[in-house]
Amino acid sequence: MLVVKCPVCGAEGDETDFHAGGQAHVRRPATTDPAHVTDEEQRDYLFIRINPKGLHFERWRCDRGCGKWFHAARDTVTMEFKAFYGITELPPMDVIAQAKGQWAEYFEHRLKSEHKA
Amino acid sequence: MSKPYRLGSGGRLVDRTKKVSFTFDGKSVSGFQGDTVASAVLASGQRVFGRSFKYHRPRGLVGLGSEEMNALVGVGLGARHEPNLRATQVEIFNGMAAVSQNRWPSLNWDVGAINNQLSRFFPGGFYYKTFMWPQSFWKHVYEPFIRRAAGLGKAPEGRDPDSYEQIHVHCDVLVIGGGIAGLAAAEAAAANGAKVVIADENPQLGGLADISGGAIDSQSLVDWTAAKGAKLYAAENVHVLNRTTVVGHWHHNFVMLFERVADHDPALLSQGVPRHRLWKVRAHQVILATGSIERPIAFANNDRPGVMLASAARGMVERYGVAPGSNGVVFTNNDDAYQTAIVLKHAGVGVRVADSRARAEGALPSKAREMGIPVDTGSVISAVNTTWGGLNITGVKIASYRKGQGRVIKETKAEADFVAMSGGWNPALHLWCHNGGKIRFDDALQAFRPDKHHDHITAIGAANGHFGLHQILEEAYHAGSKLSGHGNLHPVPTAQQAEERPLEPIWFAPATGKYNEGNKHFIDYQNDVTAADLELAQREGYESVEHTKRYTTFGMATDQGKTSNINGLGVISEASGKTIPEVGITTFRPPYTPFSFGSVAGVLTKDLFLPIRRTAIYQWHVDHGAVFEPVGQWRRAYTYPKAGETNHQSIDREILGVRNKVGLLDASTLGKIEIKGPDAAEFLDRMYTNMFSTLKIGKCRYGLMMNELGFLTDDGVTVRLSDDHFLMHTTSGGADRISAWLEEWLQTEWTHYKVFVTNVTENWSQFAIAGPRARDVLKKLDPSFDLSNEALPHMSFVEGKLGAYPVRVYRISFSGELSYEVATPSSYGLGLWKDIVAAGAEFGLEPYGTEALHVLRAEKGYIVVGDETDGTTTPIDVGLEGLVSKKKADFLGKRSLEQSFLKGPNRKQLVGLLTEDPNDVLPDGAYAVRHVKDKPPMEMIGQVTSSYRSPTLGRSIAMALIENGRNRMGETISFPLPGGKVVRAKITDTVFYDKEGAKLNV
Amino acid sequence: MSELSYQSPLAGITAPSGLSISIREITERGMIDLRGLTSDAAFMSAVKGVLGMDLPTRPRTSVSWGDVKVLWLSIDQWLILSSRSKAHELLAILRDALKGIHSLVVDVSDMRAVIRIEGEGCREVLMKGTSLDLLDKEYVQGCCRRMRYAEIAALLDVVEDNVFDIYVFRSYTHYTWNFLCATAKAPAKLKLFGAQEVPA
Amino acid sequence: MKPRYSVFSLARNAMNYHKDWERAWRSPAPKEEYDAVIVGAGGHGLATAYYLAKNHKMTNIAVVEKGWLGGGNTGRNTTIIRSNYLQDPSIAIYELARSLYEDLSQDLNYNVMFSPRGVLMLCQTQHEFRAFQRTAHANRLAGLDCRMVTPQEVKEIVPIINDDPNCRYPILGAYYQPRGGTGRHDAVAWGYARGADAMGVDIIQNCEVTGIERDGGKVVGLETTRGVIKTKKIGVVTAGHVSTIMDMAGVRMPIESQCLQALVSEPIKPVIDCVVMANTVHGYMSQSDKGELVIGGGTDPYKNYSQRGSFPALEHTVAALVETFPIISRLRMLRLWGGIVDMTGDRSPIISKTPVEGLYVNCGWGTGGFKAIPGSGWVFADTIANDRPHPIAEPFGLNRFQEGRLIDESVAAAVAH
Repeated sequence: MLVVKCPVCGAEGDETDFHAGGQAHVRRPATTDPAHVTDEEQRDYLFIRINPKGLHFERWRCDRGCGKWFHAARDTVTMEFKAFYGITELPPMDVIAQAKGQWAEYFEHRLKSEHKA
Repeated sequence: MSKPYRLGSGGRLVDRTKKVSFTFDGKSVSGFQGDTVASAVLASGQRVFGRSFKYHRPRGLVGLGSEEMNALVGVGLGARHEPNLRATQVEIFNGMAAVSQNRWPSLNWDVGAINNQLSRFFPGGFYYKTFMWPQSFWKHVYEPFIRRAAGLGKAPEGRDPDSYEQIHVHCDVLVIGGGIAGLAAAEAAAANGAKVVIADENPQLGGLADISGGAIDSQSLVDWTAAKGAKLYAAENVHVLNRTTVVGHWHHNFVMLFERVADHDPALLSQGVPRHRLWKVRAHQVILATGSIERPIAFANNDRPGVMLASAARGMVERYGVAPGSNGVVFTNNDDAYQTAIVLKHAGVGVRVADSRARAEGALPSKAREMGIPVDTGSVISAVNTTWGGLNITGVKIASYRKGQGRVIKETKAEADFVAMSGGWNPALHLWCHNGGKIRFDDALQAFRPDKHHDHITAIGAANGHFGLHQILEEAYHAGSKLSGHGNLHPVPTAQQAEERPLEPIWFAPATGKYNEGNKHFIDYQNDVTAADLELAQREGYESVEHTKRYTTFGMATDQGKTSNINGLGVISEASGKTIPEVGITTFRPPYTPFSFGSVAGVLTKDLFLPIRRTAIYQWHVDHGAVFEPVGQWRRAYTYPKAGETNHQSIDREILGVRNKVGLLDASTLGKIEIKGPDAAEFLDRMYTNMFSTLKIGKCRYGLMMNELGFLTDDGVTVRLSDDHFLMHTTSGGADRISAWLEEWLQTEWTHYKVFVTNVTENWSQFAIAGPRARDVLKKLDPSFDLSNEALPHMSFVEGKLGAYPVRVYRISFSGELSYEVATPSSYGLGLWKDIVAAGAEFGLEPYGTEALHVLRAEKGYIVVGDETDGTTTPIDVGLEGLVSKKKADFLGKRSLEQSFLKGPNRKQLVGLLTEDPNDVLPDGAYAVRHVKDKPPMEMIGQVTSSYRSPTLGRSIAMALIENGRNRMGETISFPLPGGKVVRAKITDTVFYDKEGAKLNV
Repeated sequence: MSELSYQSPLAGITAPSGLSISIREITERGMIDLRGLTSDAAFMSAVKGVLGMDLPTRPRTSVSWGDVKVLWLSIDQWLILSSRSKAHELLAILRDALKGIHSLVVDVSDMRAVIRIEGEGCREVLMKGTSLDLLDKEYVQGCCRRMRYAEIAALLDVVEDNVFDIYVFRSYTHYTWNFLCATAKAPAKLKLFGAQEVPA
Repeated sequence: MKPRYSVFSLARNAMNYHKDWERAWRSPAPKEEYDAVIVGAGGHGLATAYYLAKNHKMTNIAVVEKGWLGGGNTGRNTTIIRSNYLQDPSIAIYELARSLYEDLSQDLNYNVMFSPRGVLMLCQTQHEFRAFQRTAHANRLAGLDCRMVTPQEVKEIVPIINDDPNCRYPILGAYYQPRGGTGRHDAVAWGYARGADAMGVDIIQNCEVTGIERDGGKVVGLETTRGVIKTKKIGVVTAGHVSTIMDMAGVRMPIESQCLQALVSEPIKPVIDCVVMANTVHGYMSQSDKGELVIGGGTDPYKNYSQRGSFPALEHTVAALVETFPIISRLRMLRLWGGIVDMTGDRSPIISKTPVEGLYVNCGWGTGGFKAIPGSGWVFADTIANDRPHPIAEPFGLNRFQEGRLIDESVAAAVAH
C-alpha cells in the first residue's frame, strides 16, 4: 500500500485516502476546437497511453483531504514516488531528466514548445 | 508399543503443578500448562500426528514452531473448528478438542495409505499424463476421487461466532522477531527515543536463545533475553506483541501483523475479546530479526514418525521436559546439532551421532565425545527401519560416506527409535523478499542471504546469515541505534560462545539400493515430493525451478517450503549440473504463515460489511411496511404493500393513486449540487450536452451529461437560482460521482473558470408530490408563495415556506402529472413528510415507491440512465438529439459523437413497443431477432430496456433499443422467449400516455 | 399549520453499555460551508469582518472566536460551526458581506451528523477505522482534517486531548455509529505504547 | 512424434522407475530465420504457435520467451473458464475457446484438467439481476447453454452460500453456465508447448526481445538477447509487457498495465464444487483439486509492474467472500500473488494486424485471458497465417478505438474474470 503526499495541502497518507487518476499530461484536443480534431487525435486522447516499466507520470486526487488534483512521478516497478507537483505544473527538471522513452520525447517536445511561446 | 516420554524433570515452559487435559482424536490426553499439542501428545507416547497429502504416509513431529509441516491438527468443534494448525504452535487448554487430519477411518489405520503401496505409479506430475479417457471421466470419476483424497483438514460448520478486528499503527522502527537480535535492536532503538514495535510469533520472547549455547555478559541466554524482554515491556516508547506473526511486507514499509489474541484461552473469547487482530503497521524502518530455520537431510524414509529436526529434539527436552524417544541418532553435517546430542545425554536419553563430514573437531563435537557420546564421522543414515505401516522406528542403518558418494558401500545396523537431523540453517528471509528484496547465495552457509532492498528494511542476526553470538549482538545494537533516527551507538555487551566449524552440504544421502528405485528421500514432506520427483521433472524438461515446483508441487504445501526449499534446490542443482544460484529460487509470497480470513474482514461483516445509506424518512418507511431496494448504497422504498397485497397489487395501486389522485415519493437520494461563480453558466454549457447559459433565473431545465466517449452518464434538472448561481440535480447514484466529475474538470482542464461547486445532497430531504390533487395538498400546508399555474408554471422554481418549514419547491415532473418536488433541510424532513401525509389524506394521498415511479415515467417515455442506456448509448440513440446543442463550440463528448461508429447507420435506437397480445409483458432484456428460427443461433437486432404492465393503460408497454428503430415505426418484430414462445410487438414512439403533455400544465 | 419539528440524525439512539469510551451525538449544531480564494484580499477581509477572526489558512487547523469555530477543509473551503440559530444569522450577514466577491456560502447544518468520542483510549478506538497516526503530535486541540474512516469519508475535529468530534454525511450516521460500537467494546480495549504487563 | 501419455505408458515407465520418460519439449538454440516468430510463451502465444503448426502447417516457427514458458498470467490466474458474455464478439471468441477446452486434453494428449463444474454469477442487486437477465436472453439466442437460477437453486448448487434474505446483499438469483468451470493453468501452457514442440516448433526460453527490425514499414527480424532472428511475421503476445515490445516497432498501444491479485486458502476437504462470482462485491471463488479455495478480486487503480499488489484491493474481496461464504472466516490465507494485466480502454482484448506490415498483436485480455487461450490462439494463428483478421478476431481490431466501436462488457454489470 502506497504512501502518497499531496503537494497542495501537505497531507500524507495511505493510498486509500487518495484517488488515482491515470496518466498525467494528457492533452484534450477538443478544448481548442472539436471540429478540427482528427479521429486519430481523438483516439490518442481517449485511449493511447504511455505505459512505461519504470518512471511514470500520473494524476492523483487528495480524495480524503483538500480534494485537489495533483501530479506525481512514480516508478512503476519499485513503486517509489520521485516527486509530487501541481496539476498545472511540469515535474521538477531533475525528475524530467530521468524520464525515458515516450516520456522523454514528450517532455523534450513540451519544453521546446513552451520555450518558443 | 508407544510409551510415555515425559521426563522426570525439566521443561522451562511447562508448569508441572497445573495439569491440563484435552482430547486428541477423541482420546483424552493430559499435559501441563505451557504445553503445546505437539509436546503434550508426544509426551503421551503418541508419535503419529497426521497423514501426508498424496501417499497418506503416517507422519510425526518434525519442527518446533511455525516451520512444522507434518503435525497439522484441527482444533475446536462445529462452527468453532479450525483446520490445518501446526501442533507445535497450538497451546493447550482444558477441554480443547484436537483432531488429526487426512486419514480415514483412523490415524493408525488409514485406507488412503494404499496410495503409498502404489506410489511407484504416482511420480511427480503423473496426473498430467493420464486420466484423459474417456473424456467425461475427468469431471465425474477421476477428479472427485482426487479431490476427496486431497485437501487435509475439514472446514468448520456454520457461521463463525467469534469477532475479529484491525488497527493501524505507525512507528519509527518495527522489529520483527523477539530473539536475541530482535531484543538487542529494539533496546538500542528505544534507548535512542524511537517509537518501537516489536513482534514475535511465540507466546514468549527469546526466540531460540533457550536452546542455543553461550552467554552474554556472563548471564545465561535465557536470563538475558528475559531481562531484555521485561525492559521492553516496561518502556514507554515500545509496544511489544507476542503471539503475533508478521505475515507480510508491502510497498512503502506497510507491514501486516497477525495477532492470535484469544486462541489460547477460551475464557477470553467468551468475554468478547477479538479472536484475532490484524495490525497494519506503517514503519519508517523495518528490522528483520526473524532468525533462521533448520533444514532436514534427504535420506531414505526420512519422513518416518520419530525423525525430527535436531533443534526440535532438544527443544522438546528443554522447553517441555519431553524426550523425543528413548534412544536416538543425531544425523548432522554441522557442529550445532551436537548441542542436541549433549542435551539428550544430560536428560538420560540414549544418543549417538552420525556426522556426514570427514572430521568433526569443533568444541561441541569434542565435548560430546568427552561425555561418552559415540560419534561416527564420515557417516550417514542409509535406511530407517520401522514396524508395519511405518508407524514406529525400530532402528536405522548407518553407512560410511565420502563427499559426492552416491552408493552405499558398507552399512551397519543401529538401535534407535528416533532420529534428530540437521542439514544446517537457512536464514528466514521470506519477509525480505515479499516486496522485492534481492538475495544472494552464501557458500559457507550453503543458503541464501539478504542482499539489496529498495525499501527501508534491514536484516540482522541469523536472518542475515550471521550465527556468531558476538556478531549478532554487534549487528543488532548498531542497526537499532542507527535506524532509530538519532543514532547514538548503544554499548554492545560481550558474548561467550563455543566456536563452530563450517558445515559441509549434503543434499542427498546414499541409501540401501538406489534412491530412484523405491527408496523415498523426502524433500517436501507434506506434499510427498521426493528427490526422485525433482530429478524426474528436470529430466522431462521442466528445468526452470518454477516449472519443477509447479510440476511436482514442491514448496507448495502449507509450510510454503520453509524446510524443503534449499534441499530441493540442492537436488535440482545436482540433477541439472547447475549451481544453486544458477537454479535460482522460487519467489516468496505473503503470508509468512497462513492467517485467518476473519482477521482480514475484521469488523466489516454483517451490517458493517458495506455502508447502507438512509434518508431522514427511512424509519418511517420501515414503520409503514415498505419493501426496500438497494440503489447504490442507498436503501429506497420500492413499494408499500398493505395487508394482503402482493407487491404487484401494491405497485398498481400506487400508480393509479398518482394518476387519479396524488402520491408522495421520498426523492431525497437525488443528487443536489450548488454551482456558483461568474463562469458558472459557461461551465455548465461545457458539462451538459444542451445549453444552460440561456436559462432564465427561477427556471428549471432538464440536462444530459455525456462522458468524453460520447455516451450518456447522467441526467437531471438544473435550476438557475441567480445570474451566477445554479443548483444541479443528478441521479441518485450520481451525486458523489458527478460532483467529483465537475471538480475534476474545473481543476484539471478549465482552470481559468471562476466557479465553486459544493455537493449539498445530504442537506436536503426532497419529496415529489405528484398527481392531479398535488396543488390542493400543498395549499393545505399554508404555503408562503403563489402556487397557481401562472405564478409557478411547469419547470419553474420558488423558495419559501410551507407552514413553518423552509422549502425549495421545483415544479418538475417525472410522472407526467402535475408535480412538485419539495425540498426542506434534512432535520425537518420527517416532520414535513408527516405533515404532507396528514394534509394529503383527504385527497387520497398515499406514498409511492421506486417501482411505481419507474412505471409512471415509462408510461410517459422518460428514460432512466442505466435502464434505457447501458454505457454505450448516445443521446441520439435515445432520441434526445434535440438536447444535443448544435450551437455550442464544445462540450464533453461532443467530438466523440463524430466518430464513424457513433454516427454510423444501424445503431440501436430507442423506441416504444406494444405487444400484439396486450397481456404479454416482455421480459426485461429480451432480444428481438431479425428472423425467427426453430433453434439458435438467431441474429439479434435489439433488446428491451424497460417493460411493465401499465395499470393506467390496462396493457403492457415497453421501451427497447432496436437497430435502426426510428425508421421502423409500425413494424412488428419478434422476441423468442425461453420455452419457445415468440412474442410479437409493434414498434411505436416511446410516449404511451398523455402524448401532448396536457396534464403537466394544469 | 404545525410548527417546525427537528429530528437529529441519531434521534432515539443511545450508546450501548460495555464500551471502553463514551460516544454520543452532538445535535443542533449549525454549519456553514464557505468557499473563496485566500488570494482574494476582499474575500478574506469581508469574512474577517463578519467572523471577527481570520480564516485558518494553515492546512488541517481550526480557529475559534467566541461561540464560532472555523474548520479548515481545503485551501479554498471552510466549515463554520456555531449554534443553529447563529448559523442563520451568520449566513445572511456573510452573503451580504460577500456580495460581488467570488465565493459560495451554503448552510449545510443538516448535511452531517456529529458524534463526540471521549475518554482515555479513544485514539486507539479511532485508529481501528482510520490509517492516520492519531498518536502523532499533530493531533492536538486545534487540529482538524478530513479522512477515510471505516469505508466512508469523515471529518475529524480534535476538541481537546481525548475528546474528538467526528463528522459524517447524514445518510452514513447509523453505519458510523455501529462501527464505533463494534470497535469500542471494552474487552477489545487497547493501549498503544506505554508500559505493558509482562505476560505469564 | 513423441510417445503418447496414457495410463499404460505410466505403468510401463513405473516398472523401471520412470527412467525413460522423454523431455516434454526441447531446449533449442534459435535458428537464423523462421517463417514466423511468436513473442511471448504464455498460454496465448503457445496456443498460437500450436495452431499455426497444426491448422496452417507452419512448422518453421519459434516462440521466444524472456523468462520461462507459462510464467506470466497463464500461471497466475484463477483458471475460470466461461463464455457467457453479453456482446456478440465476446460470445464468439470465448465460446470458441470454451468448446476447444472441452476436448483439449485429448487433442494435446496432456491432461489440462478441464473441469466443467459450472460457473454461477450471483445477482445481488435488482440492477445486476436485470443485467444478467439481458445477458441470458442474448446468450440463449446465440446458442449458449446458460440459464438464470433461483436463490433456492443457488443454495442447492452451493450449500455453503449465505442465503440470509436480510444480509447486506441478498442473493436474488444467479446466472448459471453449467459447462463453464476451471482448468489446470500450468498444464494448458505445458500441453500446448509439448504439442507445438512435437510438430517442430522451437520454444526458446530465457530469450528476451530487445528490438524489432523493420525495413520500409515491414518487419524483417527480431533482436534478442540470444542474437538476431530473421523473420517476416511477428506475433506479439506479451500481455502486460505489450506496450514495451510494440514501442520497439513504433506502435503505441491503448494499454495500461495494472496489478491483479489472487490468493489461495490452505487446502481443505471439498466444500464448493463450482465457480461462484459475486460481481457486486468484486469477489469470486472456486476450489482447486488440491483443496485450496482459489480467490480473486479487482485490480489496483494505478500502473504496477511489480507483480505485488496493494492490500486494500484484496481486503474488500475477502470481506465480501466472508459475507458470501461465512464458513471461510476461520480458514486461512496460504499464499497471495499478483500478475501484470494489460487493460484496454473498453476492457476487451485486441487481436489485430498493425500499421507495420508483418507485425501482429494479441493482447488486452486484462483480467480474463485464461478462459480464452484456445480460441485466442486459434484465431490469431489464422490471422497471422493469412495476413487478414479471422472473422472472430475482426471486431477486436485496433481500429475500433478510433471508430468508437467499443466492445464494452461492463455494461452487463459483469467483471471480465
